[in-house]
Amino acid sequence: MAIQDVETQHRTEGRGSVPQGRPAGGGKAGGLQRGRSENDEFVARALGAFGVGLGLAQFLSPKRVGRMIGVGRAHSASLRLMGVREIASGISILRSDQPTNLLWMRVGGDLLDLALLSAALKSRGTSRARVAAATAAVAGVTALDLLYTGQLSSWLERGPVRVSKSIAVNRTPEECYRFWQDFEKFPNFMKHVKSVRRTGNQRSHWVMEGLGGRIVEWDAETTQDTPNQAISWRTVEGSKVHHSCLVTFQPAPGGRGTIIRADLEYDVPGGRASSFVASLFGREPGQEIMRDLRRCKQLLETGEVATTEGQPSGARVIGH
Amino acid sequence: MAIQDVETQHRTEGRGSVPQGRPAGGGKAGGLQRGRSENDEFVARALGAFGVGLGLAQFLSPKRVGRMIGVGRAHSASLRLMGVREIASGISILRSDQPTNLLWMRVGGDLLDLALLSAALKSRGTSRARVAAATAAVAGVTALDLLYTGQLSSWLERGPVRVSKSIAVNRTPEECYRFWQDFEKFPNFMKHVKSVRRTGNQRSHWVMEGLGGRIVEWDAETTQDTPNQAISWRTVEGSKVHHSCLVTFQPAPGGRGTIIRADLEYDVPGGRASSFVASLFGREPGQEIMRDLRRCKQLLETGEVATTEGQPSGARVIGH
Amino acid sequence: MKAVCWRGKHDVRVEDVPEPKILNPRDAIIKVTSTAICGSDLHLYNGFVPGMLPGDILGHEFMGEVVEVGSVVRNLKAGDRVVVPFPIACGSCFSCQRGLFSVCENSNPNAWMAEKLWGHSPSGIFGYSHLLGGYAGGQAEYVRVPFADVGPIKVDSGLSDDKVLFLSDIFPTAYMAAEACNIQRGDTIAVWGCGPVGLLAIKCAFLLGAERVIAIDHIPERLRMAREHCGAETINFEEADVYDVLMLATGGRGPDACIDAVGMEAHVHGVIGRYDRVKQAMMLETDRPQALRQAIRACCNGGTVSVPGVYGGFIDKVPMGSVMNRSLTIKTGQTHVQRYMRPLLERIERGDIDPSFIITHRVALDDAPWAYDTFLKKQDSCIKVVMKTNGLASSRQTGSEVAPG
Amino acid sequence: MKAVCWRGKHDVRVEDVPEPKILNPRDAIIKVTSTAICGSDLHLYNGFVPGMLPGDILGHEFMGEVVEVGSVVRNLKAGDRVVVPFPIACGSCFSCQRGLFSVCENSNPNAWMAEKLWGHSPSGIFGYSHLLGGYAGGQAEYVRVPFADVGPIKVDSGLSDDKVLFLSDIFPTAYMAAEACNIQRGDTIAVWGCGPVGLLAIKCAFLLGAERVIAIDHIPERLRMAREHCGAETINFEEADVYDVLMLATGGRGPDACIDAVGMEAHVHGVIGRYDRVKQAMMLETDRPQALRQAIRACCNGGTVSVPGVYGGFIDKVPMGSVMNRSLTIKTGQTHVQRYMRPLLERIERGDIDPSFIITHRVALDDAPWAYDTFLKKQDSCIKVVMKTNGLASSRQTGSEVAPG
Repeated sequence: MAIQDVETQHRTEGRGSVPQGRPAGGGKAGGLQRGRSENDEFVARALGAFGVGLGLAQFLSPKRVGRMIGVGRAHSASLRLMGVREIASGISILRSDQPTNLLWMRVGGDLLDLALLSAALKSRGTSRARVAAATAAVAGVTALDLLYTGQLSSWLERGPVRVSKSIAVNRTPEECYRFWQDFEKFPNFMKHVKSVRRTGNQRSHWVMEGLGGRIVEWDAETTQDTPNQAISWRTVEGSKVHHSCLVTFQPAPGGRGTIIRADLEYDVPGGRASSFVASLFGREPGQEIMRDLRRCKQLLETGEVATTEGQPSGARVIGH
Repeated sequence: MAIQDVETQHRTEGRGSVPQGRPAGGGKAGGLQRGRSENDEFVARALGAFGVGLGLAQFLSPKRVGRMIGVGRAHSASLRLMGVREIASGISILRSDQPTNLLWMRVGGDLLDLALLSAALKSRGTSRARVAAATAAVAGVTALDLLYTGQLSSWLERGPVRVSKSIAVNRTPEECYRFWQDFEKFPNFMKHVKSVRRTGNQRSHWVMEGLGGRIVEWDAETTQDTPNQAISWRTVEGSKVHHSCLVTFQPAPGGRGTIIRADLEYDVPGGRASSFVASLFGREPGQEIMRDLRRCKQLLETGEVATTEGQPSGARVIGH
Repeated sequence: MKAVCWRGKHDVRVEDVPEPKILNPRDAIIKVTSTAICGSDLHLYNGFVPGMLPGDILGHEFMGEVVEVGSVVRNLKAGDRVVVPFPIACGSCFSCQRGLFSVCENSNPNAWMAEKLWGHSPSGIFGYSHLLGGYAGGQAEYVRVPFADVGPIKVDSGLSDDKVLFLSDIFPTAYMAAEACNIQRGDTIAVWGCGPVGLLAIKCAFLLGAERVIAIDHIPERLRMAREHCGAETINFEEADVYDVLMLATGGRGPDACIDAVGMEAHVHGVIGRYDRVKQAMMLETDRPQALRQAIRACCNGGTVSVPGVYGGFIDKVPMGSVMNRSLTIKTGQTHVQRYMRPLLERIERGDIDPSFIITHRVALDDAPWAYDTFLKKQDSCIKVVMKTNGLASSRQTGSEVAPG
Repeated sequence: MKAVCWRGKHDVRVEDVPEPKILNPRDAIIKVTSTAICGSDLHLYNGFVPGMLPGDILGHEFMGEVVEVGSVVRNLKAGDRVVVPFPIACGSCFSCQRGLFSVCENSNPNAWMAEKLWGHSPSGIFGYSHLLGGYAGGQAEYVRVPFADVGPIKVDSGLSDDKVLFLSDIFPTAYMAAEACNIQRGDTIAVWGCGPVGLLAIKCAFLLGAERVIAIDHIPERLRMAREHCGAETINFEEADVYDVLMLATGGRGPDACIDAVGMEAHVHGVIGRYDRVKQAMMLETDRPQALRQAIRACCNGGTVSVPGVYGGFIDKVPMGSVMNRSLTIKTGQTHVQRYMRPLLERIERGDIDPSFIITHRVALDDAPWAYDTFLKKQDSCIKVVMKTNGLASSRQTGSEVAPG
């Protein structure tokens, strides 16, 4: 997509529908017209089964589940209670002809969302509880999303994933553009990118740490470099991973700096459902991009990345 | 109580505990130290019994109850459901050793309060529904009081009732005093007072319409008349009814007019519990005084009493 | 005379009732020429507002000609053409003197009821339940207007009814909602709901200097009108995640202010819609506040959530943690119409704005039952219905196509 | 060094932890001299705040001496005596430049968590859960202060720690809460909660011109302090109906503005207290908002409800109908402390106010577990605990009798 299109879309259509996500290949996002019910049905039954399983586990072995999600032993009774509810609602969802309805009622029933969250909140922690507690918290807050949006369906789409994120930065488009021109400094704010090396005029070599510490490498080529407006690149043919990224710099209204927007399109091995799972474990790409953009903003606005790594704390164990 | 005391209390103790209610006989209100639990217990059991009765009526004859409280026939099913709940909670309250707790939980259970109110809200009305709907609304909003205060106990006290109400009026103390000096015009804003006639220097003869149109008459004597500050009177010895009333006029801070305050002390035949019942039917004295004060404010500020009496409406019947 | 009477949920009828009389010295009687159905009338129609009685005459957006005045009314005389503000206000109490006309302390004869429910009583309102005075409303051939020396504004005969009618309610309502946003240069304003108030709020936000306005609804023709006649960008909440789209559009800052022009009967699909409907039906919660929840969550840190949408009772799952930790301000209120009538009339006279663009239907008073039903169901592309007391045959005439905004 | 660590609900311990190091160029290391326990620390102690981990160092009200600064910090040098504001703010983002320091866009490294819960992230806060950055707090011998070139304010050695310590949080918090009330001549302000913030809010309301302040609590010694040291009238909510008394005192108008200095753990007897506790325990509602409900209901038509009390999640049965129909404004936020430190320091220097009157206990850092427990249970007439890092033996010393206000 040429920057002229971006301009067109932002300026001319700016007074139209808010662009929902700019597919890198151009054209209108077609996903909005998809049938919703089939996906919902699938998700419903899957969550129904999950609910039964989780409920059984909670009911039969509340202490272990408690340890697993980091809420300690004190909550056994309430976990057991929640287990009964999970089983009951899980079974109704599985048996029902219209599980979606029941799913909504269950999810909306005040319970799953706030319960998970609160459980994590009240966590006394365990010796190995840090990740577990975080996981539970994320699961909780992901469920919280439902409280606001009621949308699950998009997780089940097929095809390449498109993610668009933007951040407002209190700097001029020129300053932002200059920051992004320097590929080799991307690791300063892209958490999982270990290094980027220019290997030619339009080429760069990337090394990233994937889930579980696995190292992924690829080559990318710059596909656009319009000073102060846009930069884009994509993986070259034959790479093990496939993605493309367009970064644009648009003045925010009222002299409030620049809106930096990243449009990423990528293939996920395992399809989108796996990115739902990833999101539960905190590695959902949209979230990752947002965190990278935020670090970029911190560097541009404050000259440093906010951190607490290296600060003191008491021992991270319970009953110390 | 002399006006000097009022001044003392308002001015000197003004920076102290907010006066809770000024007993006409002077001295501190002792009621605040009363034991709460006994009264609560009594109210609890009384309401428990009431609940059982109401529940039975709702369950056995939802349509009649529906007509009675003005919610029409459409709500029979939900009334029957509410009936079951009423019976259940009524019985638990009656059988329990500590009915107060159950009462609180029952009342607080989201149900009675909003249910009654909502029922009235959704009323389609009936041909005789006006008063009934108002009654239901009052019952509902009286229950709503609980939502805010959690206090039932004061209804069960014995002895003369003291009521204090005040209203801020956008007029000077002088104007307000002059308005109240003219006893014979009291019927202009005291809804149930039919006439007041001066019968001597400090004496007046009052005619009031009581509940059900019963005419009550008495003589009163002026006990205080301090220009621009206070007026008080009380029924003379040997009257059929007994009460005294002190009206004071205090400048509101910031040049915002005058706070007119009425302190009424009266005997209720049947004790205070009957005033709880009266309040359910919209004739609770505190409420009546407040409405009278509001009409007084309207006359002072706007020269007329806001009304809709005499305006057109469609027929007050359902299914017309 | 003819009057639109409430008979019960989803039941309004045009009935023959007595003509109104002067009851107080500051009253006037108005012969109604135009009278609109307001979005908040649908809350009555749906039975969500307490204190309605069968036979109540509806209507709080109306204008007409003075036919009689009370003994002390000096500013009006028979023959004057006036628009009447929906809140009834005395002009002399502390609230009125501070310009807070919709919380006039003297105009609600049933103040004690409102006080029980809300702690204090607002002003009386025409045709809006006995909680708010039980005043007979203006969807009738004649109406009694209390405090006629304070409220009604005289209008020049050169302006059509359609242009000035909405000074009675929704234009000032939209304006006050936008004003509450304290709009600064460069601000982005999001508006939930593209009904008449929402559409006018978009216009007002631009009048007050907004850089961008983003409008949210799910009815395609309303979204189209928001885009084409009001200049907003739009989000269809059935097709996209409102929060995500707003964040993308604002670089994660969120709208500087959010306007909830939906209120207590938010229309929501999915989990939370059912949650609120179930609770509402079970009488555990009285209002469905989903637009408000979304507006709070999306609003920029330190921003304002302005609520012209009507709420009546209690709402659940309010994200107060979000409000508190992010320094939000919530501003709301029934509109203090009297405060805005003159300056907004001047804006109409100057041609800054012509609020009549929202009218989709002009019908006879006799068509009220059909009009309520059509408006409720958003059928026939219905956005705003104006009823005429004469000059229009009862023929369910739909209005001209939308005038260019 | 010694530090007060959170281990779990009702479990804090003084532990030996490594000393903090400079991690970023704009950091400074402060040797803490005085550090207080804040009412909001009790929310952590009670396990109501999400995102705590065992071992977290608590404390966000502290002051001390600079011992080291990062490479770009020019305004401070070793030996300077400073008070540190509790919100961590960069000074250069859009929010900071508008003076909204507590919603700084850059200081929370865990912004994504807060964003999930609240829609957007506020600033980082010392010692206040990983949701707000997970920064090690100041109940320790040393503390790392990020953005030291923006937040800390230097204070003259002539002023005792006790006099200036509360510039870090509760004095500006009380002041901002009173400022939000937009106090006019003749106004009556009601304050729910006579803890440290409530007591200071009474003082600030008078400083800003309130005619009367009415304070509401149930702990006799706090009510006494509100009367005797702050000049408020008082209501004990266990002995009287708060609404009725307020109406009687104000001629039915209600307070012109209400301050909820209680927040999410309102202590209520009776029906609603149980209602909220049960729902909170069942995880159906996260916060108990009874003070807020009362404040909304009592507040004058057109008035402001100012909320310095902390809320974290969702609240139920919010009387939105009362807020909407009566034109109330709700203002809230974590305090933008940086905005208030200098003018309030000047007020202290001029002698307008001495916030140290609220201190009831001065103890050694080692006494933290006892102090938290005592503060929570309001035992020993405890209102405010200040912990000293040296010069005080660990002897659970209670402070001097309250100084004349």
